[in-house]
Amino acid sequence: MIKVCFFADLRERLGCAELFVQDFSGENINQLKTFIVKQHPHWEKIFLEKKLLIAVNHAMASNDTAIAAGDEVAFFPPVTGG
Amino acid sequence: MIKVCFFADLRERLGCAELFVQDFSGENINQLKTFIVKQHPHWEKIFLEKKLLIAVNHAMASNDTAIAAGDEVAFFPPVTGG
Amino acid sequence: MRNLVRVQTDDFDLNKEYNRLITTNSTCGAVVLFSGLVRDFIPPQQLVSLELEHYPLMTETMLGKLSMQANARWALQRTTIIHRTGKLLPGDQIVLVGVSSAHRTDAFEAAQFIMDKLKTSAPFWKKETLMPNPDSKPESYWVSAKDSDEQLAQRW
Amino acid sequence: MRNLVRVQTDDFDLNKEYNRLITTNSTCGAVVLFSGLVRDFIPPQQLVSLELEHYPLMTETMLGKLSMQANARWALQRTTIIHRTGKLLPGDQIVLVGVSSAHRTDAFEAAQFIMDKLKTSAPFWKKETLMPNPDSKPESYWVSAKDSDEQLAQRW
Repeated sequence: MIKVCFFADLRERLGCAELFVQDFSGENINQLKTFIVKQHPHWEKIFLEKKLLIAVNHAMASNDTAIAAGDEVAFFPPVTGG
Repeated sequence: MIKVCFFADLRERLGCAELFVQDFSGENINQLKTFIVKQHPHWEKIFLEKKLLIAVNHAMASNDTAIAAGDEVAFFPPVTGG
Repeated sequence: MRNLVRVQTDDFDLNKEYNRLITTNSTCGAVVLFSGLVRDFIPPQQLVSLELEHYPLMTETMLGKLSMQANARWALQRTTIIHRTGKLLPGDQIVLVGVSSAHRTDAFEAAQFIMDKLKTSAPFWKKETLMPNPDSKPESYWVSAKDSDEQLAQRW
Repeated sequence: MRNLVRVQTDDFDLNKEYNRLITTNSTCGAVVLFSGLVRDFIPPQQLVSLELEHYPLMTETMLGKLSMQANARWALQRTTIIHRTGKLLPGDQIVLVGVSSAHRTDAFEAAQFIMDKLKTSAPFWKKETLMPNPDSKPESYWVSAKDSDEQLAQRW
Protein backbone atom coordinates (compact mmCIF):
# COMPACT_ATOMS: atom_id res chain seq x y z
CA MET A 1 0.00 0.00 0.00
CA ILE A 2 1.20 3.50 -0.87
CA LYS A 3 -0.15 6.62 0.81
CA VAL A 4 -0.61 9.46 -1.65
CA CYS A 5 -1.17 13.06 -0.45
CA PHE A 6 -2.40 16.06 -2.44
CA PHE A 7 -2.00 19.67 -1.36
CA ALA A 8 -3.35 23.17 -1.95
CA ASP A 9 -4.87 23.92 -5.37
CA LEU A 10 -4.31 20.31 -6.48
CA ARG A 11 -6.14 18.94 -3.43
CA GLU A 12 -9.10 21.21 -4.20
CA ARG A 13 -9.20 20.37 -7.92
CA LEU A 14 -9.07 16.62 -7.24
CA GLY A 15 -11.43 16.89 -4.31
CA CYS A 16 -9.08 14.52 -2.49
CA ALA A 17 -6.47 15.03 0.24
CA GLU A 18 -5.26 11.46 0.77
CA LEU A 19 -5.46 8.38 -1.38
CA PHE A 20 -4.42 4.87 -0.31
CA VAL A 21 -3.20 2.99 -3.37
CA GLN A 22 -3.49 -0.81 -3.13
CA ASP A 23 -2.06 -3.51 -5.37
CA PHE A 24 0.42 -1.19 -7.11
CA SER A 25 3.11 -3.30 -8.76
CA GLY A 26 5.06 -0.56 -10.56
CA GLU A 27 8.45 0.79 -9.54
CA ASN A 28 8.47 4.54 -9.92
CA ILE A 29 6.40 7.71 -9.77
CA ASN A 30 5.59 7.69 -13.48
CA GLN A 31 4.06 4.25 -13.16
CA LEU A 32 2.17 5.31 -10.04
CA LYS A 33 0.64 8.24 -11.94
CA THR A 34 -0.48 5.90 -14.74
CA PHE A 35 -1.92 3.49 -12.15
CA ILE A 36 -3.86 6.26 -10.38
CA VAL A 37 -5.18 7.70 -13.66
CA LYS A 38 -6.40 4.26 -14.72
CA GLN A 39 -8.54 4.16 -11.55
CA HIS A 40 -9.52 7.85 -11.76
CA PRO A 41 -9.72 8.67 -15.49
CA HIS A 42 -11.03 12.21 -14.88
CA TRP A 43 -7.74 13.06 -13.07
CA GLU A 44 -5.67 12.46 -16.20
CA LYS A 45 -5.42 16.07 -17.32
CA ILE A 46 -4.38 17.16 -13.83
CA PHE A 47 -1.58 14.60 -13.64
CA LEU A 48 -0.24 15.74 -17.00
CA GLU A 49 0.38 19.22 -15.52
CA LYS A 50 4.12 19.63 -16.08
CA LYS A 51 4.79 21.89 -13.12
CA LEU A 52 3.39 19.42 -10.55
CA LEU A 53 5.96 18.79 -7.81
CA ILE A 54 6.56 15.39 -6.23
CA ALA A 55 7.83 14.31 -2.83
CA VAL A 56 8.65 10.76 -1.73
CA ASN A 57 8.89 10.21 2.02
CA HIS A 58 9.08 14.00 2.58
CA ALA A 59 11.97 14.63 0.20
CA MET A 60 11.67 16.25 -3.21
CA ALA A 61 11.49 13.62 -5.98
CA SER A 62 10.93 13.31 -9.72
CA ASN A 63 8.96 11.15 -12.16
CA ASP A 64 11.64 8.46 -12.23
CA THR A 65 12.12 8.24 -8.45
CA ALA A 66 11.78 4.63 -7.28
CA ILE A 67 8.96 3.82 -4.86
CA ALA A 68 7.85 0.75 -2.95
CA ALA A 69 5.03 -0.35 -0.66
CA GLY A 70 4.99 1.68 2.58
CA ASP A 71 6.22 4.88 0.94
CA GLU A 72 4.41 8.18 1.27
CA VAL A 73 4.10 10.04 -2.01
CA ALA A 74 2.90 13.63 -2.28
CA PHE A 75 1.85 15.68 -5.32
CA PHE A 76 1.52 19.44 -5.12
CA PRO A 77 1.68 22.67 -7.12
CA PRO A 78 4.81 24.89 -7.06
CA VAL A 79 5.24 26.18 -3.51
CA THR A 80 4.45 29.76 -2.53
CA GLY A 81 5.52 30.20 1.10
CA GLY A 82 7.94 32.68 2.60
CA MET B 1 43.04 80.12 5.02
CA ILE B 2 42.41 76.39 4.69
CA LYS B 3 41.51 74.20 7.64
CA VAL B 4 43.24 70.82 7.46
CA CYS B 5 42.13 67.90 9.69
CA PHE B 6 43.97 64.65 10.42
CA PHE B 7 42.35 61.53 11.84
CA ALA B 8 43.13 58.26 13.59
CA ASP B 9 46.56 56.72 13.02
CA LEU B 10 47.60 59.67 10.84
CA ARG B 11 46.65 62.18 13.55
CA GLU B 12 48.76 60.25 16.06
CA ARG B 13 51.79 59.89 13.75
CA LEU B 14 51.75 63.59 12.87
CA GLY B 15 50.98 64.59 16.43
CA CYS B 16 48.48 67.03 14.97
CA ALA B 17 44.67 67.04 14.72
CA GLU B 18 44.04 70.37 13.01
CA LEU B 19 46.29 72.64 10.96
CA PHE B 20 45.36 76.10 9.71
CA VAL B 21 47.19 76.75 6.44
CA GLN B 22 47.75 80.42 5.65
CA ASP B 23 48.97 82.04 2.41
CA PHE B 24 48.36 78.96 0.26
CA SER B 25 48.23 80.03 -3.37
CA GLY B 26 47.91 76.60 -5.03
CA GLU B 27 44.77 75.19 -6.63
CA ASN B 28 44.50 71.54 -5.70
CA ILE B 29 45.21 68.90 -3.05
CA ASN B 30 48.54 67.89 -4.57
CA GLN B 31 49.79 71.44 -4.29
CA LEU B 32 48.46 71.70 -0.74
CA LYS B 33 50.43 68.58 0.23
CA THR B 34 53.61 70.07 -1.23
CA PHE B 35 52.94 73.33 0.58
CA ILE B 36 52.41 71.58 3.94
CA VAL B 37 55.50 69.39 3.50
CA LYS B 38 57.60 72.46 2.76
CA GLN B 39 56.59 73.86 6.15
CA HIS B 40 56.81 70.48 7.93
CA PRO B 41 59.64 68.56 6.19
CA HIS B 42 59.45 65.63 8.64
CA TRP B 43 55.86 64.91 7.44
CA GLU B 44 57.03 64.22 3.89
CA LYS B 45 57.15 60.45 4.19
CA ILE B 46 53.69 60.35 5.72
CA PHE B 47 52.16 62.41 2.91
CA LEU B 48 53.68 60.11 0.31
CA GLU B 49 51.64 57.21 1.77
CA LYS B 50 49.64 56.09 -1.26
CA LYS B 51 46.62 54.82 0.63
CA LEU B 52 45.94 58.11 2.40
CA LEU B 53 42.32 59.19 1.82
CA ILE B 54 41.28 62.78 1.23
CA ALA B 55 38.04 64.66 1.87
CA VAL B 56 37.23 68.21 0.80
CA ASN B 57 34.31 69.87 2.59
CA HIS B 58 33.20 66.46 3.93
CA ALA B 59 33.07 64.71 0.55
CA MET B 60 35.61 62.17 -0.67
CA ALA B 61 38.21 63.80 -2.92
CA SER B 62 41.47 63.01 -4.73
CA ASN B 63 44.88 64.57 -5.31
CA ASP B 64 43.65 66.68 -8.21
CA THR B 65 40.50 67.99 -6.48
CA ALA B 66 40.40 71.79 -6.66
CA ILE B 67 40.46 73.71 -3.39
CA ALA B 68 40.19 77.36 -2.39
CA ALA B 69 40.39 79.50 0.71
CA GLY B 70 37.68 78.63 3.25
CA ASP B 71 37.64 74.92 2.35
CA GLU B 72 38.02 72.19 4.95
CA VAL B 73 40.44 69.49 3.85
CA ALA B 74 40.86 66.19 5.72
CA PHE B 75 43.51 63.49 5.41
CA PHE B 76 43.00 60.06 6.94
CA PRO B 77 43.94 56.38 6.66
CA PRO B 78 41.56 53.87 4.99
CA VAL B 79 38.39 53.70 7.09
CA THR B 80 37.61 50.75 9.37
CA GLY B 81 34.12 51.31 10.77
CA GLY B 82 31.07 49.07 10.55
CA MET C 1 21.03 24.70 19.77
CA ARG C 2 22.90 25.96 16.72
CA ASN C 3 20.10 25.64 14.16
CA LEU C 4 16.55 26.38 15.15
CA VAL C 5 13.60 25.47 12.90
CA ARG C 6 9.99 26.06 13.85
CA VAL C 7 6.70 25.86 11.95
CA GLN C 8 3.91 27.37 14.01
CA THR C 9 0.58 29.20 13.93
CA ASP C 10 1.71 31.59 16.69
CA ASP C 11 3.47 34.86 15.99
CA PHE C 12 7.21 35.17 16.68
CA ASP C 13 9.28 37.80 18.50
CA LEU C 14 12.10 39.03 16.26
CA ASN C 15 14.00 40.58 19.16
CA LYS C 16 13.99 37.33 21.13
CA GLU C 17 15.36 35.49 18.11
CA TYR C 18 18.02 38.18 17.59
CA ASN C 19 19.25 37.65 21.15
CA ARG C 20 19.37 33.88 20.66
CA LEU C 21 21.45 34.26 17.50
CA ILE C 22 24.17 36.22 19.30
CA THR C 23 26.51 33.66 20.78
CA THR C 24 27.34 34.32 24.40
CA ASN C 25 31.13 34.11 24.09
CA SER C 26 31.35 37.34 22.03
CA THR C 27 32.78 35.70 18.89
CA CYS C 28 29.75 36.89 16.92
CA GLY C 29 30.47 39.83 14.64
CA ALA C 30 27.42 39.88 12.38
CA VAL C 31 23.71 39.08 12.55
CA VAL C 32 21.40 39.26 9.54
CA LEU C 33 17.65 39.01 10.08
CA PHE C 34 15.01 38.74 7.38
CA SER C 35 11.36 39.20 8.23
CA GLY C 36 8.64 38.53 5.65
CA LEU C 37 5.26 40.20 6.23
CA VAL C 38 1.75 39.87 4.78
CA ARG C 39 1.57 42.69 2.27
CA ASP C 40 -1.74 44.37 1.50
CA PHE C 41 -2.80 45.10 -2.09
CA ILE C 42 -2.82 48.51 -3.69
CA PRO C 43 -6.28 50.13 -3.32
CA PRO C 44 -9.02 49.69 -4.46
CA GLN C 45 -7.99 46.01 -4.04
CA GLN C 46 -7.79 44.93 -0.44
CA LEU C 47 -6.40 41.77 1.12
CA VAL C 48 -8.84 40.32 3.64
CA SER C 49 -6.65 37.44 4.82
CA LEU C 50 -4.04 34.91 3.81
CA GLU C 51 -4.33 31.19 4.56
CA LEU C 52 -1.05 29.28 4.72
CA GLU C 53 -1.32 25.55 4.07
CA HIS C 54 1.70 23.27 4.48
CA TYR C 55 2.76 19.61 4.38
CA PRO C 56 3.33 19.08 8.11
CA LEU C 57 5.56 15.99 7.92
CA MET C 58 7.78 17.57 5.28
CA THR C 59 8.16 21.26 6.17
CA GLU C 60 10.41 21.04 9.22
CA THR C 61 12.57 18.37 7.55
CA MET C 62 13.02 20.59 4.47
CA LEU C 63 13.85 23.68 6.55
CA GLY C 64 16.32 21.66 8.63
CA LYS C 65 18.01 20.55 5.40
CA LEU C 66 18.28 24.17 4.26
CA SER C 67 19.99 25.11 7.54
CA MET C 68 22.46 22.27 7.09
CA GLN C 69 23.17 23.24 3.47
CA ALA C 70 23.78 26.85 4.54
CA ASN C 71 26.14 25.67 7.30
CA ALA C 72 28.05 23.55 4.79
CA ARG C 73 28.59 26.51 2.43
CA TRP C 74 29.25 29.37 4.84
CA ALA C 75 31.01 29.81 8.19
CA LEU C 76 27.95 30.32 10.41
CA GLN C 77 27.42 30.37 14.14
CA ARG C 78 23.64 30.00 14.53
CA THR C 79 20.65 29.94 12.19
CA THR C 80 16.94 30.44 12.80
CA ILE C 81 14.05 29.65 10.47
CA ILE C 82 10.51 30.25 11.69
CA HIS C 83 7.54 29.96 9.34
CA ARG C 84 3.93 30.54 10.32
CA THR C 85 0.90 28.65 8.98
CA GLY C 86 -2.86 29.12 9.20
CA LYS C 87 -4.80 32.36 8.81
CA LEU C 88 -2.83 35.63 8.69
CA LEU C 89 -3.86 39.26 8.24
CA PRO C 90 -2.22 42.19 6.39
CA GLY C 91 0.84 43.36 8.32
CA ASP C 92 1.31 40.00 10.10
CA GLN C 93 4.74 38.40 10.22
CA ILE C 94 4.98 35.24 8.05
CA VAL C 95 8.59 34.14 8.10
CA LEU C 96 11.81 34.89 9.96
CA VAL C 97 15.29 33.88 8.81
CA GLY C 98 18.22 34.80 11.04
CA VAL C 99 21.91 34.01 10.71
CA SER C 100 24.88 34.90 12.92
CA SER C 101 28.53 34.64 11.93
CA ALA C 102 31.95 36.14 12.56
CA HIS C 103 31.93 38.08 9.26
CA ARG C 104 29.04 39.84 7.57
CA THR C 105 29.24 38.30 4.09
CA ASP C 106 28.59 34.80 5.43
CA ALA C 107 25.47 35.93 7.28
CA PHE C 108 24.13 37.97 4.35
CA GLU C 109 24.63 35.25 1.75
CA ALA C 110 23.36 32.42 3.95
CA ALA C 111 20.18 34.34 4.83
CA GLN C 112 19.50 35.03 1.14
CA PHE C 113 20.26 31.43 0.22
CA ILE C 114 17.82 30.13 2.84
CA MET C 115 15.05 32.50 1.74
CA ASP C 116 15.57 31.77 -1.98
CA LYS C 117 15.52 28.01 -1.45
CA LEU C 118 12.62 28.18 1.02
CA LYS C 119 10.56 30.06 -1.58
CA THR C 120 10.94 27.27 -4.15
CA SER C 121 11.34 24.07 -2.14
CA ALA C 122 9.57 24.32 1.22
CA PRO C 123 6.01 22.91 0.98
CA PHE C 124 3.94 25.98 1.89
CA TRP C 125 1.06 27.36 -0.18
CA LYS C 126 -0.71 30.69 0.15
CA LYS C 127 -4.40 31.25 -0.52
CA GLU C 128 -5.47 34.88 -0.64
CA THR C 129 -8.92 36.19 0.18
CA LEU C 130 -9.32 39.64 -1.31
CA MET C 131 -11.87 42.32 -2.13
CA PRO C 132 -11.46 43.57 -5.74
CA ASN C 133 -12.99 46.84 -4.48
CA PRO C 134 -14.57 47.97 -1.19
CA ASP C 135 -18.15 47.17 -2.31
CA SER C 136 -17.53 43.73 -3.80
CA LYS C 137 -17.73 40.28 -2.23
CA PRO C 138 -14.51 38.59 -1.06
CA GLU C 139 -12.87 36.16 -3.51
CA SER C 140 -10.26 33.49 -2.81
CA TYR C 141 -7.31 32.48 -5.01
CA TRP C 142 -4.28 30.25 -4.62
CA VAL C 143 -1.16 32.36 -5.12
CA SER C 144 0.88 31.39 -8.21
CA ALA C 145 4.59 30.66 -7.94
CA LYS C 146 6.76 33.37 -9.50
CA ASP C 147 9.36 32.65 -12.19
CA SER C 148 11.58 35.28 -10.55
CA ASP C 149 11.70 33.16 -7.39
CA GLU C 150 12.80 30.16 -9.43
CA GLN C 151 15.58 32.23 -10.99
CA LEU C 152 16.73 33.51 -7.60
CA ALA C 153 16.90 29.94 -6.28
CA GLN C 154 18.93 28.80 -9.30
CA ARG C 155 21.78 31.21 -8.63
CA TRP C 156 23.05 29.23 -5.63
CA MET D 1 10.97 59.95 7.99
CA ARG D 2 11.90 57.55 5.21
CA ASN D 3 15.66 57.47 5.78
CA LEU D 4 17.05 57.61 9.28
CA VAL D 5 20.76 58.21 9.94
CA ARG D 6 22.23 58.49 13.42
CA VAL D 7 25.81 58.57 14.76
CA GLN D 8 25.77 58.20 18.52
CA THR D 9 27.68 56.96 21.57
CA ASP D 10 24.51 55.39 23.02
CA ASP D 11 23.44 51.83 22.30
CA PHE D 12 20.48 51.20 19.94
CA ASP D 13 17.41 48.99 20.23
CA LEU D 14 17.14 46.72 17.18
CA ASN D 15 13.51 45.88 17.89
CA LYS D 16 12.48 49.54 18.02
CA GLU D 17 14.20 50.13 14.68
CA TYR D 18 12.49 47.05 13.20
CA ASN D 19 9.09 48.46 14.14
CA ARG D 20 9.96 51.84 12.63
CA LEU D 21 10.97 50.20 9.34
CA ILE D 22 7.58 48.52 8.90
CA THR D 23 5.35 51.03 7.19
CA THR D 24 1.98 51.39 8.83
CA ASN D 25 -0.15 50.93 5.71
CA SER D 26 0.79 47.23 5.36
CA THR D 27 2.52 47.58 1.98
CA CYS D 28 5.76 46.31 3.52
CA GLY D 29 6.60 42.74 2.56
CA ALA D 30 10.24 42.44 3.60
CA VAL D 31 12.57 43.80 6.26
CA VAL D 32 16.31 43.06 6.34
CA LEU D 33 18.31 44.02 9.42
CA PHE D 34 22.07 43.83 9.78
CA SER D 35 23.68 44.20 13.19
CA GLY D 36 27.46 44.43 13.57
CA LEU D 37 28.91 43.55 16.97
CA VAL D 38 32.29 43.93 18.71
CA ARG D 39 33.91 40.53 18.26
CA ASP D 40 36.31 39.20 20.86
CA PHE D 41 39.60 37.55 19.84
CA ILE D 42 40.30 33.87 19.99
CA PRO D 43 41.97 32.95 23.33
CA PRO D 44 44.63 33.41 24.63
CA GLN D 45 44.23 36.84 22.96
CA GLN D 46 41.54 38.95 24.53
CA LEU D 47 39.94 42.20 23.38
CA VAL D 48 39.79 44.70 26.23
CA SER D 49 37.96 47.46 24.38
CA LEU D 50 37.43 49.13 21.03
CA GLU D 51 37.60 52.90 20.54
CA LEU D 52 35.69 54.26 17.55
CA GLU D 53 36.92 57.60 16.23
CA HIS D 54 35.04 59.43 13.47
CA TYR D 55 34.96 62.68 11.49
CA PRO D 56 31.87 64.26 13.03
CA LEU D 57 31.07 66.76 10.29
CA MET D 58 31.42 64.14 7.56
CA THR D 59 29.94 60.88 8.92
CA GLU D 60 26.23 61.72 8.91
CA THR D 61 26.54 63.38 5.50
CA MET D 62 28.24 60.27 4.06
CA LEU D 63 25.68 57.90 5.58
CA GLY D 64 22.84 60.08 4.28
CA LYS D 65 24.37 59.88 0.80
CA LEU D 66 24.53 56.08 1.05
CA SER D 67 20.80 55.96 1.92
CA MET D 68 20.01 58.12 -1.08
CA GLN D 69 22.15 56.00 -3.40
CA ALA D 70 20.42 52.85 -2.15
CA ASN D 71 17.01 54.44 -2.72
CA ALA D 72 18.02 55.39 -6.25
CA ARG D 73 19.03 51.79 -7.11
CA TRP D 74 16.34 49.74 -5.35
CA ALA D 75 12.62 50.11 -4.62
CA LEU D 76 12.81 50.76 -0.88
CA GLN D 77 10.31 51.92 1.68
CA ARG D 78 12.47 52.96 4.65
CA THR D 79 16.15 52.74 5.56
CA THR D 80 17.97 53.01 8.88
CA ILE D 81 21.70 53.46 9.48
CA ILE D 82 22.92 53.81 13.07
CA HIS D 83 26.63 53.80 13.88
CA ARG D 84 28.09 54.09 17.36
CA THR D 85 31.31 55.89 18.30
CA GLY D 86 33.44 56.05 21.45
CA LYS D 87 34.49 53.18 23.68
CA LEU D 88 32.86 49.79 23.13
CA LEU D 89 33.30 46.39 24.77
CA PRO D 90 33.23 42.82 23.36
CA GLY D 91 29.64 41.87 22.50
CA ASP D 92 28.51 45.50 22.14
CA GLN D 93 26.48 46.54 19.11
CA ILE D 94 28.44 48.81 16.71
CA VAL D 95 26.28 49.33 13.66
CA LEU D 96 22.72 48.72 12.51
CA VAL D 97 21.53 48.80 8.91
CA GLY D 98 17.85 48.18 8.25
CA VAL D 99 15.87 48.27 5.01
CA SER D 100 12.18 47.68 4.30
CA SER D 101 10.65 47.07 0.88
CA ALA D 102 7.78 45.35 -0.89
CA HIS D 103 10.01 42.52 -2.17
CA ARG D 104 12.86 40.76 -0.41
CA THR D 105 15.60 41.12 -3.03
CA ASP D 106 15.52 44.92 -2.85
CA ALA D 107 15.93 44.88 0.94
CA PHE D 108 18.71 42.25 0.90
CA GLU D 109 20.76 43.94 -1.82
CA ALA D 110 20.32 47.47 -0.46
CA ALA D 111 21.38 46.41 3.05
CA GLN D 112 24.51 44.71 1.66
CA PHE D 113 25.27 47.71 -0.56
CA ILE D 114 25.01 50.11 2.40
CA MET D 115 27.26 47.94 4.59
CA ASP D 116 29.85 47.41 1.84
CA LYS D 117 30.04 51.12 1.03
CA LEU D 118 29.99 52.15 4.71
CA LYS D 119 32.98 49.88 5.34
CA THR D 120 35.10 51.66 2.73
CA SER D 121 33.80 55.22 2.60
CA ALA D 122 32.34 56.29 5.95
CA PRO D 123 35.00 58.04 8.08
CA PHE D 124 35.17 55.75 11.12
CA TRP D 125 38.36 54.25 12.54
CA LYS D 126 38.73 51.48 15.11
CA LYS D 127 41.48 51.29 17.70
CA GLU D 128 41.72 47.99 19.56
CA THR D 129 43.08 47.52 23.05
CA LEU D 130 43.95 43.88 23.56
CA MET D 131 45.77 41.48 25.86
CA PRO D 132 48.06 39.12 23.86
CA ASN D 133 47.58 36.69 26.75
CA PRO D 134 45.91 36.89 30.18
CA ASP D 135 49.14 37.81 32.01
CA SER D 136 50.41 40.49 29.64
CA LYS D 137 49.87 44.23 29.61
CA PRO D 138 47.21 45.70 27.32
CA GLU D 139 48.40 47.00 23.92
CA SER D 140 46.61 49.32 21.52
CA TYR D 141 46.56 49.17 17.71
CA TRP D 142 44.68 50.94 14.96
CA VAL D 143 42.77 48.34 12.95
CA SER D 144 43.96 47.99 9.32
CA ALA D 145 41.52 48.23 6.44
CA LYS D 146 40.92 44.88 4.71
CA ASP D 147 41.42 44.34 0.97
CA SER D 148 38.37 42.06 1.04
CA ASP D 149 36.21 45.01 2.10
CA GLU D 150 37.51 47.04 -0.82
CA GLN D 151 36.62 44.20 -3.19
CA LEU D 152 33.12 43.87 -1.72
CA ALA D 153 32.55 47.61 -2.19
CA GLN D 154 33.73 47.46 -5.82
CA ARG D 155 31.04 44.98 -6.86
CA TRP D 156 28.24 47.57 -6.71
